[in-house]
Amino acid sequence: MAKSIQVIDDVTIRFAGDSGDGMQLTGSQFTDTVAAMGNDLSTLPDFPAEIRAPAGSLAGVSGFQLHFSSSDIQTPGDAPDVLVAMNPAALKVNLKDLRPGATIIVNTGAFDTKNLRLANYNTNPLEDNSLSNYNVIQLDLSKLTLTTLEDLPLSIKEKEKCKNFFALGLLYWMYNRPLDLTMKWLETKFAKKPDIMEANKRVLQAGYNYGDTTEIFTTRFDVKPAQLPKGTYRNVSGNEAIALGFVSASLKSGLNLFLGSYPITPASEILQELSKYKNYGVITFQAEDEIAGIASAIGASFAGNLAITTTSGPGLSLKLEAMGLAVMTELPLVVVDVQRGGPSTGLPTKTEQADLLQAMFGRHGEAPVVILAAQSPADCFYCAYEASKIALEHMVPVVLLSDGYLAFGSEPLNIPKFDELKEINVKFETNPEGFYPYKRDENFVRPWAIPGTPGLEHRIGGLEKKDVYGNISYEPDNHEIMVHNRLNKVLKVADFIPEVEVDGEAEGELVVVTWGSTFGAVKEAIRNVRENGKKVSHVHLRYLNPFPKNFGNVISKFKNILVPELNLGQLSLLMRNQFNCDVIQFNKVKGQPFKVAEIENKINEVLGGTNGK
Amino acid sequence: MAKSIQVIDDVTIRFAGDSGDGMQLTGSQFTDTVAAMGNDLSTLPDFPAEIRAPAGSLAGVSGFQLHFSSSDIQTPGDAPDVLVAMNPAALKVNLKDLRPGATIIVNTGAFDTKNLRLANYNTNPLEDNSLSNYNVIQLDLSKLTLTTLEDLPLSIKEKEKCKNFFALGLLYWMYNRPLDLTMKWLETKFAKKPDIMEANKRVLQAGYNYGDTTEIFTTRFDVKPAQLPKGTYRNVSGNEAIALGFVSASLKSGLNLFLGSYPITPASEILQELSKYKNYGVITFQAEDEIAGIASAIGASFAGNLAITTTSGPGLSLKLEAMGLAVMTELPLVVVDVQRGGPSTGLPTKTEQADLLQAMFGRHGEAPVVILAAQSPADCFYCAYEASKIALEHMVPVVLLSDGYLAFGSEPLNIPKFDELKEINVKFETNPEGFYPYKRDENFVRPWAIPGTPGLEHRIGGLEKKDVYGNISYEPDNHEIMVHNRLNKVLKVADFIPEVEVDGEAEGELVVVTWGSTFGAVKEAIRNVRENGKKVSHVHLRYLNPFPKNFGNVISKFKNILVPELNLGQLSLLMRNQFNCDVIQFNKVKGQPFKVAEIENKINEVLGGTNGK
Amino acid sequence: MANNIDNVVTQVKYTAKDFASDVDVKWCPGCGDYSILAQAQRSSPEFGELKENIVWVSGIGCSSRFPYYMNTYGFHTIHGRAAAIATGVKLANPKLQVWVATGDGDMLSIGGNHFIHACRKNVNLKIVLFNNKIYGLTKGQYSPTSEKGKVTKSSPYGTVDWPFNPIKIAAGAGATFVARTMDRDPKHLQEMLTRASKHTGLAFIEVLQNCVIFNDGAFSHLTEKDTRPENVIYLEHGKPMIFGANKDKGIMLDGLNPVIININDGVHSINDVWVHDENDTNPTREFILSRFTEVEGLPTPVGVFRKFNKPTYDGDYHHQIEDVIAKKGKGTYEKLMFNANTWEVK
Amino acid sequence: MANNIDNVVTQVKYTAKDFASDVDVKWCPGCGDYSILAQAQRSSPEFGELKENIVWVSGIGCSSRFPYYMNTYGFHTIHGRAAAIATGVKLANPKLQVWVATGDGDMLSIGGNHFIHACRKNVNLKIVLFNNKIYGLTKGQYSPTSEKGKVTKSSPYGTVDWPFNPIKIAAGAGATFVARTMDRDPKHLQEMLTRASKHTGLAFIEVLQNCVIFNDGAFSHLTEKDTRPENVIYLEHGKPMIFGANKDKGIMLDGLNPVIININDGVHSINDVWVHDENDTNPTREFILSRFTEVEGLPTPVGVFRKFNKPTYDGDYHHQIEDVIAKKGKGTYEKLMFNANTWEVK
Ligand SMILES: Cc1ncc(C[n+]2csc(CCOP(=O)(O)OP(=O)(O)O)c2C)c(N)n1
Ligand SMILES: Cc1ncc(C[n+]2csc(CCOP(=O)(O)OP(=O)(O)O)c2C)c(N)n1
Ligand code: SF4
Ligand code: SF4
Ligand SMILES: [Mg+2]
Ligand SMILES: [Mg+2]
Repeated sequence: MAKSIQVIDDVTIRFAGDSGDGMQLTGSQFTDTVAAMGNDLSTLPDFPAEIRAPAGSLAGVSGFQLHFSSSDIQTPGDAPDVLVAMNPAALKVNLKDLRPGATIIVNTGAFDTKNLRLANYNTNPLEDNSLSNYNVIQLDLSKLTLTTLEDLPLSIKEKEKCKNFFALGLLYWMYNRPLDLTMKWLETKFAKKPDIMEANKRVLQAGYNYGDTTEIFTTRFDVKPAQLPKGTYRNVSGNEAIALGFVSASLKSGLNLFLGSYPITPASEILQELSKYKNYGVITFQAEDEIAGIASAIGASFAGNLAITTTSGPGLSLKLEAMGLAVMTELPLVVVDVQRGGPSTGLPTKTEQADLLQAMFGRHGEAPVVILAAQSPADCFYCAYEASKIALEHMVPVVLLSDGYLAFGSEPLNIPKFDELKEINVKFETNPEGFYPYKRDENFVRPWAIPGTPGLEHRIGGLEKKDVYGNISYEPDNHEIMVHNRLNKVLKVADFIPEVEVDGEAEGELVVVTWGSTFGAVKEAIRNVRENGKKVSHVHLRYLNPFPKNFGNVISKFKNILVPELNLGQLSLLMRNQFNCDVIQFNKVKGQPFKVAEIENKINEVLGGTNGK
Repeated sequence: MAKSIQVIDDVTIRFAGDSGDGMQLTGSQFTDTVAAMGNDLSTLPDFPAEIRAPAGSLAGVSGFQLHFSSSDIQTPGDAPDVLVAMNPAALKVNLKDLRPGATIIVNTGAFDTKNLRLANYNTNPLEDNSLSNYNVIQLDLSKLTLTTLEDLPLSIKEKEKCKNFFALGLLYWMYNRPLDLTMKWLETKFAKKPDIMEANKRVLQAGYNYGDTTEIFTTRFDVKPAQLPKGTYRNVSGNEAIALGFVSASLKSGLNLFLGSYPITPASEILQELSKYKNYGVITFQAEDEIAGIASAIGASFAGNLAITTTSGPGLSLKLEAMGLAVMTELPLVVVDVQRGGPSTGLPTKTEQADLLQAMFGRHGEAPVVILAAQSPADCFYCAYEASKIALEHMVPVVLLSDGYLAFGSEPLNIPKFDELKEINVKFETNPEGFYPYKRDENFVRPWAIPGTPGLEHRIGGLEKKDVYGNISYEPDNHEIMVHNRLNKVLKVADFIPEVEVDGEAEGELVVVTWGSTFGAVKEAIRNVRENGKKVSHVHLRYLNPFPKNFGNVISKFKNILVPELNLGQLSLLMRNQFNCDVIQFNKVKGQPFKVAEIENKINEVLGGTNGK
Repeated sequence: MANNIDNVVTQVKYTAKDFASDVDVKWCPGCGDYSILAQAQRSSPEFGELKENIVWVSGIGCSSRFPYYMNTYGFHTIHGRAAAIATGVKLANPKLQVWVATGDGDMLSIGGNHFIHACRKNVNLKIVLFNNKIYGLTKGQYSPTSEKGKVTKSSPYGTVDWPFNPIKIAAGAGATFVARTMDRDPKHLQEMLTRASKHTGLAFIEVLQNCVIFNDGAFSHLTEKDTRPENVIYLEHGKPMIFGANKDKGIMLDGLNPVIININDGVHSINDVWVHDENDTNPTREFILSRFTEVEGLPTPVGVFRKFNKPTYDGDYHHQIEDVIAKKGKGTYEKLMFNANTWEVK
Repeated sequence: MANNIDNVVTQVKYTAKDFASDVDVKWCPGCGDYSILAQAQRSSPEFGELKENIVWVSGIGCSSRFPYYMNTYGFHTIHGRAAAIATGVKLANPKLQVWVATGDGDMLSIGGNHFIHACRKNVNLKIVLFNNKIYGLTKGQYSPTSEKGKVTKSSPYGTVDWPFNPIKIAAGAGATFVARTMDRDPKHLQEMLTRASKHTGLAFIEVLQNCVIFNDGAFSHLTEKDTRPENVIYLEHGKPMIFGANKDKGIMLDGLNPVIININDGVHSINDVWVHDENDTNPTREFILSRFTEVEGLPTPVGVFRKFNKPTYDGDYHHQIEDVIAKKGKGTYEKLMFNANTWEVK
């Protein structure tokens, strides 16, 4: 039966099931295929904090959302158009997020009394009419899968495990995507388990065929390739991109990369990724704790490596004392904080932007550092690279803020050529003549003289040191000079970073200022409200300390400044302090990113009746 | 020979010598005597960071400054009127601080070539006319002491060690103070070493007699008792006072006091003091590190003790993660930070106020705590007491900020009667009916149900918890509710603390806002400029988070707000953020307190030609 | 001062159910933690303590979720700090029976220092280490007990770390009760927990625990019926150290070297076999036993390696307080404040 | 990979002076640290390393000021973290000879975890612990090596802590070279430092050091001429363990118990005496030796307790890097970035 193909602009799909149902895998396969077809895309997985909570329980639901489009997009989508629900708990947890009229593909095989009870359903939602506002497609995926594999010499359990590929095949059919990439992946992945490979391939194909042959589906959809800038692309998650950015900085600077780290959600993948790059000379020291992680990195920095440490909030709290040592000894160091819901252990798998003030002020004494924040998964690559460049060129600790949303979310990275990457100028001091460990250049940068260099033997440490000479000094005036030197060195970085750009008019009724991962939702929201004829500008800050030089001036041109943040107003505080400006805070602290619609509503509210014109 | 006695208002004396010369002891003996005579007083010792740097070296100079007066005073004095210099290094280090025309008593016995060289003197300052602006009194203290003790069966070394008592005796004579308190002290101290006792007593008397009989001195001075409020007084250092405040809070609340701590300058004395109070049931757990210090205190708090931890900057940096746990579990806890020069190891024995923003923002996530700062050594008593009261009554972590200047400085405390101390209302929950660990009262305070209570078995932890019920919750809306609950609980404390008082007119040209130990210098400076006919008001903040309710309103009545701080502007930032006000920062980061004169000059500068009227 | 033995509860008869909280248990299906929980609930009635006097403290990790499931007081704290927090609980109220549930990452990696210091001080805590030789909660990085060469998420080419031996560390640092058991041997696990509850001083139990997701089968040679007899030796006080499917293998101490003998080979007999003495005053045998797992070919000992009594930190601390009170009298505000050099202003 | 033995410097002839920096030494007059410094400067020419390749890392404490006084590279870090920072230095540049100067507070209290983990991993560091059984720099609080009952500023009624035994902790955690010496025995101190410099792997030296100000005489029974012979036993490889003013006392190993015998009493002879084997493959004797200081009546051993070779962490790490490079080829930007699923947009 020939089905019509309808071309649409974009679509958001969410796969949801038990932690054991392979939803992350299904999602990433779909993503790879969509990417290869040239769509722009953005993804977001959503794990439970438990590794694998009891099967069928609400706590055990794992989800993966994919937004792909024929135009440029910035978020994984507010409200899915399609939900694949592998069991009642998955339906229960995700239903509230769907757009009205969304399609729900349910695995009826899992809707038995036990699973319904585990999901706290009193009645079966497939039977009680509660889903009447949705387009529900009921399939017994388990049974369809088993039937497909009847003749294979696998256990029932092994066969049943393939059912996610049935759903995947069906989705491929629905969205007119080819199977070959996933087929190839299965061939590599299960090269040593031919039966499993065969089973999955068959089920994938069966799902596809099912869409083609049954009467359930009347339309297929197509999302045309996006008009992206030329180049070679790959899909990257924020954590992957950070790892790649650091290795690139290592290659460009010619310095070995040293990571001292301790696993913590949602930062562990950076450690894990980097541990693969042994043939790049990368050293990943999995330390006994976060303090040893940063301490070893400081040691490696002293010895002349590009030294980094990666963590999340609780780990950052532990690293603050040692960061103070890096401030005092003026050694290059990048500290990556992948923020998660806090305080304390908080919401380990959820996102938040509430570590900015800690990064800024978390150390005792006056201990300024440079702070950057990544705006999207792909931007994580550039931020890691730039953080390295700044740390090395300015002999300064740099904090790079990411968050759980960026860490696990993904989008295409237009891979820069090696030559396109900015130079990183590192010069180890080798000349004993006139050498003093704390003699500064015009940018307040002290020389980096590493052990092994003849004639430059010297001692540094955490006690206050004499200007220029670097020996211990308790002298009052010297202390004040040094406090200002350390501050000025950080402020001087403003001369080396790009000024902020205004997306929109340079003055007007309203500017929205963002930092970090709120970039995407705000960018889309502004596009949307503009389509409705409103005038709003957008300024995004990648550099939070020091602020870009023109920032204060730029925002002073607007009547209203709206600052949406996933915290209680941390950037707002820094802006008020520095520019004495009025700021309209828009805060959300739910462990979740902003939805585009939330930002739109807020913009409309601020503009009131006007159109911002 | 009868000498005239001149009555003066106040005097500042500094004793300075080698670490081994007993200057701290000399100073504290003089202090005790002065106190008992009814003067108001303020003292400040100044140690080297090294325990006992080589004899005669500049690094080894130890000083003790005492300011005493017949009126109310707040600081140990800007510029000493008298310096006792036991050796060339002591002269070299301290000379620049003296007021012009000051009296210098030098121990010529120590001015030999070796000591002059160690002090980096090319020529002997006693001979090269470089001291012509001072009233220099040269005595060979060593020789005078040895002569006095000729017939005693002690070694030369033992005899020589008494020479500080010669200086002390002489000073007693000069300032018309009696010897008996020090004599009594010697009798108790050396009860088991009668020879040493006898030697010191003789030397003390000899010093006194020397003043009386020789021709060197023509005038003696007298400082009449101050008109202090009625009461029983004792002299306390800030660290002592903190210890006493906590024990008092323990007695008043009926809870055992538990201190988990790790030694660190300048906070160690609090641990040491409290370790003496075993018969008050005080538990001082000297932990393996700062983290174990606070962790054990959190455990003790969970178990129902009044739990505290004490540290300085580097330790506070280490405690931040655990503080987040206390925030999340809403357990009472007092964290004392005796600030010192930073960042990193910094200037361990010097003072600074640069940990305020760390106390405020140092934790990952939104993790608000209550913050108090002590204004003077005696106020440390009340602050420790009130910090305990707030922590216990509001189930909240409280940071108490002191600093090195308060810690070692001393002044008289008018000892309150037990009944005069505010009540501390602690109610352990015992009723299982309707008990939920996170059910709040109208002040957002949750119940404290301690282990051992039948029927209230429950579990708490660092993961986000369900409002009211306290079980783990990853629910987005609940997280936002809880973030606000924790904030509101802290903000609510503003209903229970006194409003700020304005010293001076309620509106005008200039208000000076202070926090912590800058109180004293500013108070004196304002008194002085007022004497010159200027109008300036003063507002001191003991509560830094939340601010007292009227604070914003109070400062809004002034055209200029001057905020002197020993940092780069930390309170200024909080004020700008909260009140959107213009603040004139006045910052000093030299490891030293403000001098009264510095504040006076700044006030005059701000007032410009006007008199503030 | 409080001593668990003194507090034996006679009036209340608990069952396992009394110790089950109403919180849903959320470990992975098949995780060894379930058995540890079940055995703890089953043996708790034997701990001789009212349940309101029992506190379970933990850090962070899968294993550290444990306190939520016990219907006692519980404190799920932060990563690595359980021993320090538990020390505070115990010192503050020595009447409580304080247990620590922890993992190999929580207690031996980030928490290593608090662990050895608690052992050193002989704080009267009962520490149950869930050793699955992996970081479970963070999804599969190696831990300080992972064997050298182990391939994990953070060691794709195998670790170059030598592992810790938890028993050796605990004993070396000063623990006064040291034992090992396995998730898959419920009775033995119950026995170890109950015995730890009766010990006054720092009791340490290493529980070999299977993480089905990230390190499945790490202990299967010890826990599976068919291989267990050859690979595990049960330490029983006063009994010769015999093992093997046929109970024919024994451990003989040849000088300082433990060797395996066949007691039926005609050359050796049961009399040559090392008789386990858990009360040994000399810790050297305990040291030798602790090293069995480091020596190729020797069976893994489970049971109580050694126990002995010495004053506890909390006990001595409170004795000292009592002594000082006896000497100086209980402190009062008057004594506190008006004690030093005071003066009057009238 | 870098191995100190390979790096023997033949072209440069250093003297002690070459290792003295121009910074004024600021310890208290009479402090034992002066001797340790002097011996380190004297023995440094024997370390077989160019001085620009030597790095001294320390934490915070009087002892941790040490690096300032050595004319090598030096890093005075923060309290307790020296071992972790030194590990980073060594891993980053394995050609460096990395020494750690630390105190009993710095390394065994706050730094305990980094210490045992460095030992576990056998990082090729040389750790010199200045054990004065007190916190010097903070003016006299007790440390984890202070003896139980010790009265200090923070324990006016005496401590209730049991002390750590640094040798036992180091050996138990995995150090591969373990030695003890004294500030007051310059030659022996020099010998221990030099021998540590030659060891590949974690070398640990406990130096008994007198703090004249806060714990004066803590080791005088060991260091004073008249009492030393009766209280100290010098461990020498291959030599019988003899001590006493008359060299007539020996240590005999009676089963697992070390006992003192008189070799001239007619009953015993030199042949009964335990012959020290510092290369013992079985660590049990090392364990027994480490306990001498815990047993009333036994002399305090100084010298090398044991040394052995096993792969170092830094060595293995760099071998692994070389292996992977050999297998996969040195990484390039092209391989890094264009390796995964990429696609073209034209
Ligand atoms: C300060 C801090 N660092 C790191 C983490 C992340 N983290 C949580 S559990 C864990 C390790 C868990 O391993 P283990 O203690 O062996 O417990 P298991 O899950 O294996 O039972 C880590 C690294 C954290 N929560 N907090
Ligand atoms: C984080 C931190 N905590 C505490 C201190 C204070 N502190 C400095 S040295 C020291 C102990 C020193 O003892 P030890 O290591 O034995 O050295 P010693 O002075 O005896 O040589 C302490 C507690 C500090 N500087 N930093
Ligand atoms: S990850 Fe491993 S240890 Fe954690 S619950 Fe699952 S099986 Fe158990
Ligand atoms: S305090 Fe003790 S350890 Fe420190 S320098 Fe003085 S004598 Fe040496
Ligand atoms: Mg584990
Ligand atoms: Mg020490």
